[in-house]
Amino acid sequence: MTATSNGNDRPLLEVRDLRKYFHTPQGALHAVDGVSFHIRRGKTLGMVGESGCGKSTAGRAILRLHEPTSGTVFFDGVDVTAASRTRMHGLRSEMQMIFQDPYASLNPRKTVAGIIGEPLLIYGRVKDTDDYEAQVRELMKTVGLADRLYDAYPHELDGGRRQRIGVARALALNPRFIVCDEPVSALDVSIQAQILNLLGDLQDRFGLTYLFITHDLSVVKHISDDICVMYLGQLVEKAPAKTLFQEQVHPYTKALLSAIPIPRVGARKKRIVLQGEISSPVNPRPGCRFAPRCPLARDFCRITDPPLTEYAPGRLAACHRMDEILQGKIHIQEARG
Amino acid sequence: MDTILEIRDLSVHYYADRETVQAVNGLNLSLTRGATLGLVGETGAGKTTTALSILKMIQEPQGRIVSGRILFEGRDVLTMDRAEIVELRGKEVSMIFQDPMTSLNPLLTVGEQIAETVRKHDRVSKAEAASRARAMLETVGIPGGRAEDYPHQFSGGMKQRVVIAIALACSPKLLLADEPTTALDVTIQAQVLEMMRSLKEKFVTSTILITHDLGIVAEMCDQVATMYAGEVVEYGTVKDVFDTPKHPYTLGLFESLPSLDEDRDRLRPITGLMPDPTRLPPGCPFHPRCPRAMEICSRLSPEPVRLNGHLVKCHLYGKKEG
Amino acid sequence: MPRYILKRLLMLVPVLLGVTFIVFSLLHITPGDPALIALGPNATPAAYEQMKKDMGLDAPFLVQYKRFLLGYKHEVFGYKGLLFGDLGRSYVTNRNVFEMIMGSFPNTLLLATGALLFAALLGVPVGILSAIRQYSVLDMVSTVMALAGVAMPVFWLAMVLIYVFAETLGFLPSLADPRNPVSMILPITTLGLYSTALILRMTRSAMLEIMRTDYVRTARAKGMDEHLVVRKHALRNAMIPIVTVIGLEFGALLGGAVLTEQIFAYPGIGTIMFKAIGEKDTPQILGSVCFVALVFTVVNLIVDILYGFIDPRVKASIQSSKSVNFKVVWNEFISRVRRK
Amino acid sequence: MSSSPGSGESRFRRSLKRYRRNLAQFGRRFARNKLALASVGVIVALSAIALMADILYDYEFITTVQLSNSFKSPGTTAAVTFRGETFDHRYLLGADNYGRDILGRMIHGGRISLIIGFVTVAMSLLVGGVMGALAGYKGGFIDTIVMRITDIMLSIPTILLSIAIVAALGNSFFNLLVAIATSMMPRYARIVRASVISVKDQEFIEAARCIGAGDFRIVTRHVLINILAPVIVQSTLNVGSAILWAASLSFLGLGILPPTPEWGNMLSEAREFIKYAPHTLLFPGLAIMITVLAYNLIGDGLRDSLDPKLKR
Repeated sequence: MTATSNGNDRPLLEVRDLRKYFHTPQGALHAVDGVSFHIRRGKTLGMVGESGCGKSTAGRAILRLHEPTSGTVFFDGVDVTAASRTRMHGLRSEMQMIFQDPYASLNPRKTVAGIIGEPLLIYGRVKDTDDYEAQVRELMKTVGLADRLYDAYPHELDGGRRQRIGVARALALNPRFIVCDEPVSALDVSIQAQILNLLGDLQDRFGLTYLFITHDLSVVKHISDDICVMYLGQLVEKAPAKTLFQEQVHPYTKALLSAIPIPRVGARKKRIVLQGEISSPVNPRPGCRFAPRCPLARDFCRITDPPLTEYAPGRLAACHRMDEILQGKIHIQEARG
Repeated sequence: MDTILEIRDLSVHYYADRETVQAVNGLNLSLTRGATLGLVGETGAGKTTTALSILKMIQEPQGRIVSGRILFEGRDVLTMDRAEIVELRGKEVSMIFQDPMTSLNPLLTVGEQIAETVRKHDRVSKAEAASRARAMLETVGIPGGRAEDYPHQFSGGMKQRVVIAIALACSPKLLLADEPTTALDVTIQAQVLEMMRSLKEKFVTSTILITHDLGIVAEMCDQVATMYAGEVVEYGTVKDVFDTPKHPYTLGLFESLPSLDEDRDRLRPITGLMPDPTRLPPGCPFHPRCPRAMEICSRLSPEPVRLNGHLVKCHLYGKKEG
Repeated sequence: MPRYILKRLLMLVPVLLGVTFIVFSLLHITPGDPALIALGPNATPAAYEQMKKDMGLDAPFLVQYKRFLLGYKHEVFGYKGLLFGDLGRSYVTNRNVFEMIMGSFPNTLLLATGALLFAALLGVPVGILSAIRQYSVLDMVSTVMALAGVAMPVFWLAMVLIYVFAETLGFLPSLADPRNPVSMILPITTLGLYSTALILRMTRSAMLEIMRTDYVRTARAKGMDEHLVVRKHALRNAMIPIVTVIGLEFGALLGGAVLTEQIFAYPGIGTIMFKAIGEKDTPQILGSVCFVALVFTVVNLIVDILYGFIDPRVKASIQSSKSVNFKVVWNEFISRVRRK
Repeated sequence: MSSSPGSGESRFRRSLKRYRRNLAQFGRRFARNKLALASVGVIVALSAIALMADILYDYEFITTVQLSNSFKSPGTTAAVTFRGETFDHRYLLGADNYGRDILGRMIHGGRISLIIGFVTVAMSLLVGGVMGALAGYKGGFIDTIVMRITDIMLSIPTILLSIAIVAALGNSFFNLLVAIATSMMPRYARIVRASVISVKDQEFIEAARCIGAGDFRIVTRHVLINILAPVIVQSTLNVGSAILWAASLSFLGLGILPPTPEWGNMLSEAREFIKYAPHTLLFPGLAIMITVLAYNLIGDGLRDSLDPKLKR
């Protein structure tokens, strides 16, 4: 049950019941297990969750870097999952990705210009070498890389500059949609802020649409218009960024948000400390994935999957006890000792 | 007030590729008994090196403590001989390392790894040490029966609990926790922080908590020291420093953080990059990035100034107290 | 664990089949005619044809291979086949090949074991010492010696040793005899030196790497005495790669003994094989090579199984060993392939 | 990449500058390793001498028997008869059992060793490298097949395999090359496969796929360029091994046979005369050792200086 697009305001990206299973010796690993959402044009959807929740896999499945097991992805009305090889090649230029690790995501044997210019060459977007150089320099200027770094190698640069190279490479083909996979989590705070500002500026300038994947809740709040929360391969809650931070429906979201340490004296609030750890996504048992750790779980939570339901415009959650929570009948026990 | 640890003018250098990395440069720090001090700063600020120096664990010849004194309960750690230092480590001063995945010996059971500390320092029988190890596991929230398990059978959060159990096994007087939760997920981090808080009274009196997360400092610490390029640039109670940060670098750190309670369209990050630790700029190491840098900053290294309750190493406040 | 061992044993089957097939094919294309060799120079054409038939050499290649595996019925040349532990008779001596191998293999085993002990007892301690005293005089000297040891041709080393100790000083015999321990000193040293160098370097680098790990740092931070840190934490972990190298070296020594046995006129399997190659004694060559390959793979298998006992993680990773650690492969490489 | 001539001059100069900078960086790191540097000197000198072998010593002269001069000690001068002329010849490193000049034979033998080293490495790199790259990049069935083949080849002790191959194909220079290259091939297959796999799983390969790069481009522009370092290192080490191997085989009377001079067969001939003429034994052996040692040291030096990531 997804929020469907309404008429002329068609979302740029729409994901329906996306699944990606990996085969492991222990059984099928349900990395992404029936995820549906859409992203509005020129907006940012933040996707948060803890390690192993499948958020990175979801981003890669959308771009078909991992072939999805099932489900469909519509990019501006075009079914990406069914696209032929040639069609996909065309679509790639419109959908790009920025990677997490600024060290591993750049070929150490290529120069800055070589990395940024490669997509231009692959898509034949350059007339001649002068044009190539001009375009690369323009891209470097756009992301704030000094001109003299044209011939530098990635290993000569720090993490922040490397990440700018990754951004420039993603921008080279003038895409409309970019998956940002934890682009700032490997960076120090002062550099992180520089990159976040850059991403914001680029969005304003080129009208980009982002899927912003991260585990850092303050970052996701800063950059996103909408936020969806993932737990063990499934979406548990989706809402506009501001609303979500004011009010959470799903117990997991509540616990997650209460766990963030706030850098202000006396800000320490009541905290929900979840028991146990995230369970294995290999051959998951039926029922709500969060039930084993959920303080509110009842027997029926362990039997059937809760559907993702829209309880208010643009606000969705997947919890069997949503109604009771919304009516204020039940609360999660906050902070022990 | 009783000072448990005092570091005076500590400098540590590493030598690589014919270059000298100035990891810590004339660092001064003191810790009140019973307090928790947060040591914050970005990658390469020298936080871990400082902690390792307190245990005299800088590996020679790659690194060397060039100068300074580290007084733990009045005794200089750096002049201690081998036997004394080994007695100090684990018994009076313990350390928790950042990465729980690699801090445990893969070939020994976790029980064994806790028990060997106990046996070494408290000279008890093997059986006694094993039962204390089991009790220690229970204390950090792991069933005692799992003492026979090997590290690879535990998840990241559980491993960090084991590491904490090892560190606290002999009730040290000072705990050095080097980014103890950085490798963990938020909800697991919450569990571990909660546990550390509750164990603090029971086992240790004083803690140095190294982190880059200002939120953790606000929650866990009484005092805070901001480090930049191997120096403490600002030092004071958490309340003073967080409410009225004085040093432009500390200020910049706060401005860089996306905030959860207010909406900002743009962040105001510190411009530029960390200085190359092999070629630190003259004067104040922060001056090339400082929005309020003055002429003097590039010439003279500032002296620490006491400003209503906290110490700041910045020329902006130099004249006020002469 | 038993299931894993069984699985590994089953995996040996295709490997050994492959080995026999390769060697069999090689011998098949080798010029020279066993029938002619067996008959001697004065054979008549009729006798030659008959001999060829008797030896089964007139059959097609694959049939011959099948006979080698499953046996061949003939009143003189018949045998039960490799799968039944019968490798046939030598064309030259007409003796049972398996018995010949069993007669010489213990000698090679003695030589290889001696060489391995020499290498391990010298290489491991010196490797550990040079790791914990990195850049010391001992470290420098042992590194140079190891480098020279790997670069020296075995046969040359053997001859130099013979010249110095047998010819000039005259207190060690230049021929080796398995019944005379003193005569074994030179061949064991010769054969063992290359392995010593390899084990030494491997031990040193493994120790250095492990001394830098976080858990060794943790052990130090706990206040463990340095000798305990080295013995209990570092060495035990370093033993994993060291044991691998030692195991692989043992297999390699068995095969690599050919040159050493030649020079010291030692009655081992290498001598037999080399002689058989010269005489084109197909059953003898096939049997010996297969036998050595079998021992080699079994020793490697034993090492792999030993892992499970040393390292608790192995059991967990036995099932999912898909990701390849470059370093491990590299090390395996250096040790696995002998440069002799 | 095709490119039309634009302001080609400056661009060419810049890329030249870039290569020079890389080379200089690599050179600086390599030069820090004094042993490796010295080894390069040794190899260059040996190669130069080998190239000039015919100028230094007439091939016929060093293969002509001068029985009267058998076992002349190093440095002695003696009368020789060659092409009908009789003249005095100085045996710098002495003479062997047939009175032939040892230094001359070593120089000509060195040329053969050098050729063996490079040709076998090239052959095994070509075959093994392609096999390994395919196995590593494609994985699955191809990988299994290639790995089983290498398993099988590695279970036969290498020296035995080479002996068997030379015996099977017959004694000739070319067959010696084939034997050594074949025995070395599984090493390459493995090392290339391992390197390809370690590179393949990195994020920048995913990034390349994301910008629309096809398999061919990924393999040639992203994978191969990154496995060059370990392959170069391995190849350097293998040149040494191949020389050692060839000497061992020749020593056993397989491969290169006298009177063609080769270090291994020189030692084989010297073997019987250890007692009377140790110099016939000493010099060829030293030559092998020094050459192999030099290649090994260069390999070690390259390993430390080729990897730009180590600089981090």
